[in-house]
Amino acid sequence: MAITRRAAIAGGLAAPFVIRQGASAQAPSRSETLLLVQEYGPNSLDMQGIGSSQPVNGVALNCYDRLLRFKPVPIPGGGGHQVAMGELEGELAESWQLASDGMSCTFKLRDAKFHSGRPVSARDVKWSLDRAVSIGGFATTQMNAGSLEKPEQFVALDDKTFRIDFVRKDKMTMPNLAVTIPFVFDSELAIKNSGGDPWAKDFLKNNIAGSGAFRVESWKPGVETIYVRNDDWACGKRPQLRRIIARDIASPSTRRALIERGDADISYGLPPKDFKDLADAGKVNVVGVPIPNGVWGLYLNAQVGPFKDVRLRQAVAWVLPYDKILQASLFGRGVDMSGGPELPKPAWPQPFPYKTNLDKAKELVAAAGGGFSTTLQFDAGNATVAEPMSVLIKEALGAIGINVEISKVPGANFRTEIAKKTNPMTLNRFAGWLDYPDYYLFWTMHGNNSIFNIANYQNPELDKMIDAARFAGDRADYEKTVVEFIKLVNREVPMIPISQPTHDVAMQKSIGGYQFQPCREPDFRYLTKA
Amino acid sequence: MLRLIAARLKTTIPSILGVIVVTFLLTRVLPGDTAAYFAGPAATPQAIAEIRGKLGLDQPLPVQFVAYVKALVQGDLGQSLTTGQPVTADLAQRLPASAELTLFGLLIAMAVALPLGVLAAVRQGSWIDHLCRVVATAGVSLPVFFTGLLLVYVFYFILGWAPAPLGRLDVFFSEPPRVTGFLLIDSLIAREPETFRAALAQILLPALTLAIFSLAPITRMTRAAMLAVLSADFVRTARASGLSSRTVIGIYAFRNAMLPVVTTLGMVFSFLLGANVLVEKVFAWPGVGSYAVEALIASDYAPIQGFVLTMAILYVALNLAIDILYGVIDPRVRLEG
Amino acid sequence: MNEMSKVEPAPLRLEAPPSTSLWSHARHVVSENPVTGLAFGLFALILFAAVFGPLAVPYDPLASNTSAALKPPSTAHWFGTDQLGRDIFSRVVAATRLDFSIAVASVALVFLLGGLAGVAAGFFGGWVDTVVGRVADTIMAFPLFVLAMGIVAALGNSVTNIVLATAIINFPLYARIARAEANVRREAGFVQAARLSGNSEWRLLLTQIVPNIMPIMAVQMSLTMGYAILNAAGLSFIGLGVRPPTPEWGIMVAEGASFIVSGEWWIAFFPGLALMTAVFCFNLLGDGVRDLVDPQRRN
Amino acid sequence: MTAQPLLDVRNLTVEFATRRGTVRAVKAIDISVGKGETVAIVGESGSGKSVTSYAVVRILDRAGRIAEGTVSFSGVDLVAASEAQMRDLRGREISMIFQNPRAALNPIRKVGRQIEDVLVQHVQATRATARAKAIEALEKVRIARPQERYDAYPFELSGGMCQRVVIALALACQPQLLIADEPTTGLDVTTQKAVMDLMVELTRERGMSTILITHDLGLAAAYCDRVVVMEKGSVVETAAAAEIFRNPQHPYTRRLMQATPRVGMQLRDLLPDAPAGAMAAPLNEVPNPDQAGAPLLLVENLVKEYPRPQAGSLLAKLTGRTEPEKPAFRAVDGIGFTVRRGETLGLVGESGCGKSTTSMMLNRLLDPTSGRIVFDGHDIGAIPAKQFALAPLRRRIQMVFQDPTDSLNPRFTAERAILDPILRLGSLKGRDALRARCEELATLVGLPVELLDRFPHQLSGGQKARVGIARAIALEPDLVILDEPTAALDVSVQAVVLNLLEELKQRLRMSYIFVSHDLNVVRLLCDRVIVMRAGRIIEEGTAEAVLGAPQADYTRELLSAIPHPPL
Repeated sequence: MAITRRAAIAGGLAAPFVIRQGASAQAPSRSETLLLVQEYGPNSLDMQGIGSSQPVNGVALNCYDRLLRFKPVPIPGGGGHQVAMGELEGELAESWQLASDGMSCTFKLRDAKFHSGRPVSARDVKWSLDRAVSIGGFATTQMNAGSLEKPEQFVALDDKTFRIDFVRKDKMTMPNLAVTIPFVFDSELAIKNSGGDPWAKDFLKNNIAGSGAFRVESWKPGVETIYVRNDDWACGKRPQLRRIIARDIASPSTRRALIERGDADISYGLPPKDFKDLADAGKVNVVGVPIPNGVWGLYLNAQVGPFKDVRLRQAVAWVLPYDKILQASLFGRGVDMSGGPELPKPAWPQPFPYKTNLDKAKELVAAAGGGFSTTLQFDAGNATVAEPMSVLIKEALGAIGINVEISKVPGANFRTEIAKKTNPMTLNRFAGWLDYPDYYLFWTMHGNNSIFNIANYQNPELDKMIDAARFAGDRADYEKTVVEFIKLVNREVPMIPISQPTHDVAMQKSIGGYQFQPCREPDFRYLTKA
Repeated sequence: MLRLIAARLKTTIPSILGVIVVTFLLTRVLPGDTAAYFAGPAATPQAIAEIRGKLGLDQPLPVQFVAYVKALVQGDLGQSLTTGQPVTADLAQRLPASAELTLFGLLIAMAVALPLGVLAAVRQGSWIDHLCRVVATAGVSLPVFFTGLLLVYVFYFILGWAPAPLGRLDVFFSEPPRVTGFLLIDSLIAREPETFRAALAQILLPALTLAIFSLAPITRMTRAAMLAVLSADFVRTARASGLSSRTVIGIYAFRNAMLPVVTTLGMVFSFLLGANVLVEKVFAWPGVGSYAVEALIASDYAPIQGFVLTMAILYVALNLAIDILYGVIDPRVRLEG
Repeated sequence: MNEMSKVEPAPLRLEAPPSTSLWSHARHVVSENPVTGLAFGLFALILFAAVFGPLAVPYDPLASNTSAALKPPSTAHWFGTDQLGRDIFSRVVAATRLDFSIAVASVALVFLLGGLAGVAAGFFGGWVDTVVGRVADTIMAFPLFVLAMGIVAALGNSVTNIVLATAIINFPLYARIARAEANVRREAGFVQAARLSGNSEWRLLLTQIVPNIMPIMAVQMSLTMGYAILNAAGLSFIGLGVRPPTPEWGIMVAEGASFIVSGEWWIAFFPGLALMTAVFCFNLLGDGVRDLVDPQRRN
Repeated sequence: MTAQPLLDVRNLTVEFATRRGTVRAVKAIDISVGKGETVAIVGESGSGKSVTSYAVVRILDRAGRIAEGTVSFSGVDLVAASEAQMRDLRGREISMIFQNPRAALNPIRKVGRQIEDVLVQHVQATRATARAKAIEALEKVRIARPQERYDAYPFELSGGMCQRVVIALALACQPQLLIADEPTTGLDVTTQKAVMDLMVELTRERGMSTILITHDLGLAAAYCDRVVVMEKGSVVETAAAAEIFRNPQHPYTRRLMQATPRVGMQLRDLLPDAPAGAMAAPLNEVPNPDQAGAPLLLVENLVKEYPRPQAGSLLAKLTGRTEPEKPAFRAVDGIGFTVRRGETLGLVGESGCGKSTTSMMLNRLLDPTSGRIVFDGHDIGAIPAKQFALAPLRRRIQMVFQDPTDSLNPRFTAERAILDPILRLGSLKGRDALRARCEELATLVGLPVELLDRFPHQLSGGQKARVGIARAIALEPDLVILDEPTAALDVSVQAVVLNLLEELKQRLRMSYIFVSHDLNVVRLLCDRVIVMRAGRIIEEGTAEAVLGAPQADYTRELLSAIPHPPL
């Protein structure tokens, strides 16, 4: 009796699996539906809102339009497109004209319609940009980075004409209009539902009021987001995909398995090892773009602790196992940042002149007074890459008498920890949206001591050069300054660049039209499925 | 019986209050500055302070606590910063998923463990007994996340029998109209056998993972209880009266042995709710466990408090249900109460 | 020897049961139940690995060798190598000491906290009982693993805090068992007799009650050891474990987990196997200890 | 006896597989039971009497097996019968009754249903007719309102009532043979009489055969036709009941009979003739209580109340109803008596009469609700029990407990247990002095000195009782309370222990309060007797007066319920 019952259970177990395969085959819309798996999804639909998570950029990108967008250029190794930072094209703007004094820009809007059916007007653009500079938090900070600082700068001339007045000449103003912050809301819809809040924060957090290529059909925070195509999109070629399902799958193994077995079309955010394996196996396409203006670096505190002594910072730079890290931690999915030329190029990031040289490092440590113990921290959220990296660093530093204790800081705490600026060594990856060396150094080494100046590096000479470069009008001047300040940080090494990581995406062979965006979120508008 | 329930409720009030206070304090001790975290990467100290004020985190602890309790009384558990939704809504959305998984897991475990425990007790000392013990113990010795990964690897990745571990329902099915929130039940109510099969296929592996984990305590308890009962005088009387072994074991022994087993079910359930957290993470199950873990990592107080409180209430409710069940089985409790 | 012999000759003799040494009893328990024998054998192995493991391993468990990374099991590396080319066998063996220590420390702690609180509650009753009961109820109302997560997250992830968290979540279990055992013995004949002998209540607790519930607690401790290891592993899995690069089974499984799907199964498998074996051993040992200390089985 | 007995056991040998090898619990015994005959199997613990009965119906536990012999029942060989055949016989042809009737019934099944189960199993009824038949069965065992009792659970019935249900269950299918294994052990003597009378009446009525398994010779003699005496797995003697008491053949039977307390005996008569060892002291000397002078213990108006659980307090609060306060339960209801120096006072009564509560208050382990306990001029009732442990008078009042096993700490050696009071309250110091004192005490109670290093589980019941006594007298107290000190012992051991107690009392000039339900024992040991019922004193007087010519009806009822072996 027991056996027959067990057999019955076994039958019951197997049955749903068998039948399911028939069920999935019958789905007719599969070729127009894209299944994307990512680690976690948006926590809001409003990228301008406070506390929005990284994936909200994707919502902003696909469901809203901006005045301008970055121009796609082919990825050198093939596989899709990335963007050219200096080259912009119109999104909502049909055309734009820089004033002759270079202190304003006038935009002519397309005949675009919001999802509500209402035409997009300059008033909507003004309300949206006003909102971005006023709402506070990250959105406002990002706007300020491009010298977009106050509502008075934005002028709606008529329904279809819009002007931005500059407060100063800033080469980042125009590119900053193409990032995922200054997107355009349906201001009437928003105000109507605002419940008295001038910026309709609650409404926009949970609802899309845009004109973008996609609408959000369903959003289950932490579970999935379903996008459907807006057939009336006016700002570009109509996307091929009708429906996008973005599922949140925390486990990277599962994400890998899904893409490998063909159940998912696109998988984001896998560990480098998986991208390498998938690329090697060749069953799916892996497209990797070295993240512009992104680098894994070891920050050495220049104000507190042992690394005040520049010799020790240099010693560390001479002893890091760059190649081992690239192979064992990033599995080759990155660009080595060691062994660069003595004379830098006007580019960022670029290899520093250091490479693994134990004798040199020992000499420097001896000169600085010998070995000691210290701690190395990193964000637990980055553990997949940072943990092996830190273990290798610990081992390497052990060889020159520096004993390292590794501290894995939970994500929630990491920002607090780096804000303290007391930890001697921090391993972190920082990437700037706007691909300019001065932009990167402004955030990470400038004396204004932003939270990302983890090394707490203070050098008025460097500050002067960075500021000069930011607002430099002349290209030659600019490049000269850049080379100068890179030479300085080469010498001073408050941050030792280790690798420029690759931003990888794994896709089925049937998927085409991959477009890399600086916000690193998937751009559905260009994607195709065979 | 009513009296019993009332008395039980009375004793649980202090522990619920304790849970509220402890959770509140614990979440406030959590490292990480929520304001800094949500102010975004490039925030200035002023921006952080502004957000801190907005979240009420600049108030002294007692003030924050009073505000929290006030909101709680009105059924407001606050807002999750990670999902951006009210915690109540999030929990309502996700709780059925966790409950369905845990209960289904428990059901599988019981379906296997009870006969196994009875068999082990009836054949005490035989190879079946030893096998039961080894199998059950091996199950509880496996870390749930490891079991989950292995099952996914074997059944999904290698054999391809199981569907992709993508949550509660295959992507190309739509959820049945929500009645109970349990997909297995809702799909039956809606008469959608295909959806039912799809949901069943999704839930099997995670539920199995949980079941493997909870097999041991239930088997162990069943075996021990059966052994105790089988050596009891009334079983001897039943045997001496010539009752068939089916009646003796099934009606006389088993029902009596169920009494201690039922009480351990509460323990096992609490145990499973903990294990759930890890299983949900592995199987991308949209339940409250994974929700709580993510909130914890993000120092997001409100969901943690809401989650813990919900679990505490659930636990109390479950224990109450067990007391009632106990009363149904045992007339001594029912009549003397 | 024979008590009646003084009074009268043979037939009405009442023999005292012959005394049984612990050793011969243990031999009997093992021979009667081979599974228990297996558990004791495994325990000896674990103990050996914990004490001598770090000295006996073929490789430095911390030394990386990226040129030999991710190698499958071979004669050179019995359990293969991990992402950084470290020898997994050496790491698994070296981890025994830490995992074993975590288990022992947390169990000892919870025995001291929960066991004594429970004994006092069961023996004295009254407000002590109420307070201990309330504390236990409150802890029980938490989903235990989540509580452990919360504690470690709040206090920081160090071995000490993992031990503390594990001890706290086991508190209700110990308190309840100890309470129940102390409560049934509170009015036992030998306790009353000791009262008549002029023992104060505290002395009664320590000399009469505590030694007598030790066997039951020993069983529980053995079972909890396994749970403590699992708990630490679970915490490691969600990133709240001990610090890298310290070898610890839970972390090694968590690290290896992402490699299972890509076919490097050995990275997670062997630490997982070690973890399972240890927990398995402690659980079976619990049964064995129960058989050993159960006086009914003794005679 | 008929030529063809109903049950014929020949050469039956039962073996148990234990860790020390195979043990023969029953050794080649022959027993036969004729139709309509009532046979008693008598023996002390470990004699194999119960195992024999289990072997007959083949319900031995897994370790036991019938090694040899035949059991023929109405011509059917039960040893060779299949399990299915046996199942069919059990309950229908051969029924059994066990001791502890409440435990013998399924606690969570209605008693009526349990009877039905048997009826249906043996096709004596269908589910449809079963209820009526079950009620009929209940009626037959004289259960009042059987219709209602059908739906009762065992916990709702008294012990005697439960045993009636068990009898109803056993007799439901009209079996030919009833095996009653200590059916009244644990029941009060009056209940015992009622149950036994009923059982005998019903079996006689139906012409059934009965096997009564008991340790109580009196019971066997009073109710049985024939007696089989077993010792250590062997039958030592079989004879007609009247015959065996008049003229016991086997020495064991003789000793057993001698050790059984009866009317008209002296304490010393319980023991075999040959005096030996510590027992050599003259015991025939009549106890000589100090008649004059102040009493050692004076008890006045002693009351112990237990609050009744307040039912539904929360519900009452919720509904606003207040239930009338229930009066507290009075376990001891205003009793008073005295104990003189050198006297033994018997405290007698059935379970629940308050005798144990009284003894707990007297030895100051329990606080009285009101009343006075004056010990040697000190009002010790006023000292809270918790503090009395440390009071100087503690050493002068000691106690011997009912269960020698339960009263010894399993973790203490015999020596440690005996020395415990000396270590706490005594003045003796130094390892050697303590050991010497311990050996002295051991010798005094007849405990071999070499056993002092053993733990309780390594000692026999009698030895444990001696340890308990040695502990009680270690401080040479003035008053020792003996709470059923021999209830857990076999009669032969009881005989020795009672004599030991008497001897110690005289040697150490102690007073005893002897708490017991066994009137025959009380008669032997006590100077004066108090009979208690429901917390009150029913009768008080010298032992001869109370037990010889009782005044109260209740005392008479108690006395008449004792089964007496014919003399």
